[in-house]
Amino acid sequence: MGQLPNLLLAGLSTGSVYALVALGFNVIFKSTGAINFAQGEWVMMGGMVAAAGHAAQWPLGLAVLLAVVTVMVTGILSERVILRQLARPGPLVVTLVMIAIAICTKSLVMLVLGKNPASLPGFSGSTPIDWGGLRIHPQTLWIIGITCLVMVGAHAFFERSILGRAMRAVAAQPEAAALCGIDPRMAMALAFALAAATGALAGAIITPLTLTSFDYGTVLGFKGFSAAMLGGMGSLPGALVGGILLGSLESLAGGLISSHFKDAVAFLALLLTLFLRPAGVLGKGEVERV
Amino acid sequence: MNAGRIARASLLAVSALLFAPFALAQGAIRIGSILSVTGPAAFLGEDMKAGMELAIEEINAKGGVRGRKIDWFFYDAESQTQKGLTATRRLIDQDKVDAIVGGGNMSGMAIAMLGLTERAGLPFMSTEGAMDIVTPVTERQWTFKSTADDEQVMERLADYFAKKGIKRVAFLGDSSGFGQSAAGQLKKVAAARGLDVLYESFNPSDTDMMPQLGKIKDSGVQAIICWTVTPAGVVFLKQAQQLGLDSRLTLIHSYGFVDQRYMQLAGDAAKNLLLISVKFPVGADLPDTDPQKARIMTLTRAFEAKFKRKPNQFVAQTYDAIYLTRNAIERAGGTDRAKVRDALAETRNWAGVGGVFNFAADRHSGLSKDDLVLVNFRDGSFHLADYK
Amino acid sequence: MASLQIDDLCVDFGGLRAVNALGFTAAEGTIKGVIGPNGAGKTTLFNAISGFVRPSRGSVRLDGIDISTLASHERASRGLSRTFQNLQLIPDMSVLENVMLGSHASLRAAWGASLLGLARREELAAEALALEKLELLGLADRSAVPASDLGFADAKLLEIARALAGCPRVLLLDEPLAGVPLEEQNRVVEIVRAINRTGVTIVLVEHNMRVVMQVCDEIVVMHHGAWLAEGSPADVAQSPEVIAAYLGTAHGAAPGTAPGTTQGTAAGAAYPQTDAAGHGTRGNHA
Amino acid sequence: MLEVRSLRAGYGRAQVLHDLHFSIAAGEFCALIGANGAGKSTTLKGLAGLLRPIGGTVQFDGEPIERLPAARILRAGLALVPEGRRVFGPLSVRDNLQMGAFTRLFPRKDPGTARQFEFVLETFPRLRERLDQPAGTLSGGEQQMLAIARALMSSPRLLMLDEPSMGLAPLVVQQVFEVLANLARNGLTLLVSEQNATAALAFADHGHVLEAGRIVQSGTARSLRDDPKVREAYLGI
Amino acid sequence: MSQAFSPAKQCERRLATVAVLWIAFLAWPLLAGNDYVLSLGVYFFINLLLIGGLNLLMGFGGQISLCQAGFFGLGAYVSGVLSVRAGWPPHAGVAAALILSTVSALAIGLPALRLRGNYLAMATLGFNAILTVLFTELVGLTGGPNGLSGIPPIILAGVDFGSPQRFYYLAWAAGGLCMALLAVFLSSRAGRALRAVAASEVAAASMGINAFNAKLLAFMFSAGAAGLAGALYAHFNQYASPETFNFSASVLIVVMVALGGWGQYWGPIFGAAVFTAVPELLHKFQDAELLVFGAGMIVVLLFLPQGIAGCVAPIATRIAAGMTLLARTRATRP
Repeated sequence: MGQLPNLLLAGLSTGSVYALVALGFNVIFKSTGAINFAQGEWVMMGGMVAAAGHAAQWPLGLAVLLAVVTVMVTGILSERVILRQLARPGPLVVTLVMIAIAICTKSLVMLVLGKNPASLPGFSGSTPIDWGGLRIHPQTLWIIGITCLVMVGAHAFFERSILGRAMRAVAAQPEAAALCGIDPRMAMALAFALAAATGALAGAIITPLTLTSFDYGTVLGFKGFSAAMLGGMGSLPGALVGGILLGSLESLAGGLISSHFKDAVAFLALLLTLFLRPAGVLGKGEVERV
Repeated sequence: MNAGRIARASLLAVSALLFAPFALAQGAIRIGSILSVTGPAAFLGEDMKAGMELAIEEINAKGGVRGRKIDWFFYDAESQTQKGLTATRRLIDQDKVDAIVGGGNMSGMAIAMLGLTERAGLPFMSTEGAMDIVTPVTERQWTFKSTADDEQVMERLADYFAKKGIKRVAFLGDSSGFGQSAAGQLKKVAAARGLDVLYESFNPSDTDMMPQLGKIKDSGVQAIICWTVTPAGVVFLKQAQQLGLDSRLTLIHSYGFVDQRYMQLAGDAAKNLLLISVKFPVGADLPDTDPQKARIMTLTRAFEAKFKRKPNQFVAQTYDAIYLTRNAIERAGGTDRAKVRDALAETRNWAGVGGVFNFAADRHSGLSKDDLVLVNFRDGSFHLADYK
Repeated sequence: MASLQIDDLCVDFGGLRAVNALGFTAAEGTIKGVIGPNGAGKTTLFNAISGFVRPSRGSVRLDGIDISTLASHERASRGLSRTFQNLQLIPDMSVLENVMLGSHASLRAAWGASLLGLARREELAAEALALEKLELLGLADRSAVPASDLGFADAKLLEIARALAGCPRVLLLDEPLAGVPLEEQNRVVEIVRAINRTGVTIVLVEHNMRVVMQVCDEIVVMHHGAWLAEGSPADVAQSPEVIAAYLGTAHGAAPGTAPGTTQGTAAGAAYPQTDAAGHGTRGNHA
Repeated sequence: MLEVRSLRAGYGRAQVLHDLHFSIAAGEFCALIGANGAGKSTTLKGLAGLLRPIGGTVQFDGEPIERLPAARILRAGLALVPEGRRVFGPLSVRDNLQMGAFTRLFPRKDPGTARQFEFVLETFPRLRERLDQPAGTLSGGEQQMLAIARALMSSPRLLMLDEPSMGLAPLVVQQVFEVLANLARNGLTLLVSEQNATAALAFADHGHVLEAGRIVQSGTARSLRDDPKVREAYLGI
Repeated sequence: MSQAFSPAKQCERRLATVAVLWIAFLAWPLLAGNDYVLSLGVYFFINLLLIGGLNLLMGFGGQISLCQAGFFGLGAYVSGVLSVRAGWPPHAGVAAALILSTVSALAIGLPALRLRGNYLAMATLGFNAILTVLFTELVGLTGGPNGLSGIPPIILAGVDFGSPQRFYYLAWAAGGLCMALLAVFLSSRAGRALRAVAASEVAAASMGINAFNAKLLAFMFSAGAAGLAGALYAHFNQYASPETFNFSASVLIVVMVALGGWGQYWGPIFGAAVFTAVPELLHKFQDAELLVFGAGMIVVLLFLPQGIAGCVAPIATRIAAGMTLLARTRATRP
């Protein structure tokens, strides 16, 4: 049982990343009602671009910034150039188009940045910090810290800023929002930019620990979606709770039951949660849905 | 009624495309290859493809085999067994190749493919690792492989442990065919050599090995053997370092992990790492008496000239495979499948770049533990750590 | 033929009581009108009768049998059909199939049987019945087009045809005239009467008072979810409470002081009007 | 101020409005009355830019606006309080009001907004008490007040309201119309669509009767109120 | 257009077309020339089962399932494991696969179909994930990541269906049966009910339709079709490996339903044709294959919202009308 703190810490750090991915799912779900299957690819792309930037001798901070900006532009372009062409952008069609965009994104990253796995150095080295017998990789702290910051920032954005509140207004009453002069397309573009940027950030901060490669996106997207559903689709705190719950479940199942079946255990728990509480742990059902 | 007609027409159009006439070199030898150059296994596939390309170019430049050039049919299996199987059918039935070299750089895929090649009676030179590809030989009449057997690898490791007085080790293998096969062999070897082994495993896509490493840490082993070809092996190194295991225990990676890129990704987490490998990556460090040294250096120069980068042992693996096949065809005096198969089985003492190959009717895997060395990674390249 | 009896029905949404202890009876073979101002709870009442919302109290009886615990599809199979104020057609299905849907409950073929195509005779009968209903409503020549191709008025008729195909004993019509052009309204009224003549009990919610007064045998007036008055059209129209409630505080009531909300503006804060060019504001408080 | 000429509009294949003609003078309190489905909401949505008309023209102060997006129409000074209030439930009352001034707050802050904010709170004192409450928790009447206040935040010159009486108790309806009448008295031009003809005609100056997508009758509120045909059609008496 | 319309007649027309088509498909082994091209025909029918089954659930029933590949794998492994490990005759394994996949759909559907939209997608996705883990980790049964090899070919009534030439007819029959069942089902009371549920559960309930039953039936049918496809796949390849049946495969099948034509009867034919042929056709793009595929998918989704069937079907109808007219004028000519 001595490894329990280690397992929980590992769960917390993977869970934080799941939470960031889930945040992206939630933002796009709120503005389109669709499941954004490209979210995982954006995470992967964030890691890959940051690594490429670092490999090209950019300072680490700049490389991460480059990744966030590049992926954000990709997100905005996906919305502007492709999604806007849809005659009737229902949730299902948007979901399907996002699958296609995910395929293209993955393929483009492979063609441009290559098939090799890539890595980044830890943001503050990789000398473990010793905390009463608990050896912590400093990147773990970065991950948890940045996730907290992003979550608080997102909360502040949606609660305080004009644009954030406008996005919530569009989600709550699209027609009334249009009557207030809020362009729903602006809100949509903003949602894609936000989701892509948080995705890229998630990719950049996890890369020092796990590496990244052009085919890492699918699994991350899959886990992030699960976390979003577990916490309650469309709920901001839900993303955090869902992500950390899923990360810890995986880690504990891996450590205490079997690393072979950890995914199965995690998903079984997820299914049970869904059946018992269909709206997710923190979901409020239809109250704040579009 | 007519929707159907169009469906039919489009199917016919598809078949027409598939039948597009191929420019067949008259009398050329037809060799088919399947590797994964996209998808998760693409990391190895690119190098393996390059090794084949180089070998075939060399052979054709020297006038081919008995005057017949090699016509090469390459398909990307995209790391998907289904794609590999379709490509195999295509090679057998449509391209009508004389031999297949390369099984998708995934052991599982090679095993799936050999069901078809065995039925078709087609020589298949696998470039994948798992022993199950060539055992039992009674069910693998037409299948050979150009890689070392895990049995030999484990024997070699056991020799090393004996030399260093290591008795208790942990084996941390990925759950793919590569890791499972090694675990199976280690069990046999360990029983015979009195090694005490703790077995743990992980999924190739895992990004966290803390649970396994935690258990290993508490178990008091002297060495950890990690068996994977995926980047998860880097995560293993980093997390082992995080737990301080790298300075206390002997960490060993498999021959599948001998890759500069992985070493660079691992950074200083790999500074105490040993890898069991064929001799190819440390060609320059070999004593001049080694029969392979000259060949390794030649290939390295040729590869660097063509691809502008350093070759690794995956290049060697497929380069040898093509040459083994070529030699067999030459000795068989043509492409008669049974004769080629027999000629392959009669390969003796042929020094390739990956080792000295000895096949036999009851042994379709050519390398032995003498072809294996332990290497480490220092100053940007691999160096010999333990020779014989 | 059947009667519909509502007793002490309450429906709550959160803290809001949308239907409040309502009770009335639609006698066999009659047309009962339900009227009331916008938001009086008429549609909620229909939803409660047909089982789409769960009442917090009270009962719905069909021929004396309490059906208030049944799921909506089970109520439909017992002969309680309805139409919807905002159409609920299946847009990409043909008009004919939409009507055939209506007879779903009266078909008996099991799922497996229909999967294997063993219910052909029944299918053909359902088809014939559907065509018959379409003819009754004058839509037979459009049976092949998708329902989404119909104009609003025709779509309303299609809903009625679909409800009829279930051979209902009680039919709930939710604003069958809303959106129907004037020149077609008489046709709808005639159809409603014709349906009633075949013995179907009808409960009708409608805003068009002229029509309600014409066709209904009896009218129940709802106000704020509660029963306000009931009786023959003539009685209801004369009732002073009805006039007062239904027509808003009667037109005699002068716009006097209202407590609470508007006190602050009694003096009339001037509206800070922007000028035509849209720059700045002009004036503020009085 | 507003000139509607041969306006045609609808949803998909269903045309709802057929050649609508009417006009509103500055400072007028105008009621658009008609039964459910007559096309009142469609008219207002068409004017506010939520629905692109199939044909016809709409001129606001002489400028054509029928092709403009909703935000541009709002900036031009024409605001709509939608049917069913449509307040932003999860947002606080204050945020709802700020969203009403979105076109002035974003991208740059407009100093007039603060004054407008004071003005609407003065007009609807109840809202001041509930500024930090989520709008979804307000009562129906309060929500209607909020919806009107929100629309006023953009300082419109013509305010349109779609069925403001819907689902409200008569007393509250009365209050709503009193506020509207007050606004009108202070110079705001108003267009109100109503099924509740009595209430609307009690306060409005002018009225247009809409039936099946056409204006069938127009006149002063008094003349319509006393018109037996209107009484029969809408009051059933 | 105003001629009398009859679902029963529509069903007959579809059945007749399927019959003609399937007779034409008999010519494939003659046209194919070699076993490889012939095997593409086999995959076409297997894909048809997968896509046709899912189209019923998603296209007509409006329920998103991300578990089609999971049921596909369940069928493959049930039949494969029973014949490899337990020595069952393959045809019994196929029957068991069909039954077990249907029953597991029932077990999953009972709780999951009470959820709507994305929640159903999530629940099915979770089930697929669990199945993938089981396929990979139950090494003793499934052979783990190396896959299950040595699955025997189907032998029915003494006929060995091991070769593609023979197996083709099995797959051909299964595909035809699936299309015929779908034709009959869609024109039946139950099929109408399902379509109504997709459009409006409220309307459906007011017609006396038990929406839950309708969805459950469609879910079981789609899983059964996938299970059958899986069993056929396993015995044809004599091999099964877990990555064929993962979440990405499920997503791809959903995409093929949409490309073929969402809720279009003929959609799965096109979807399966695309699914089978596209990898072969894009082969020459090598590394850019995925990009071309993704871009093609975007184009189809943007410009053919009804899928390929929705674009082809009207043309086909017009051609049919023209041909009938031509035939008539010819017939009336002296």
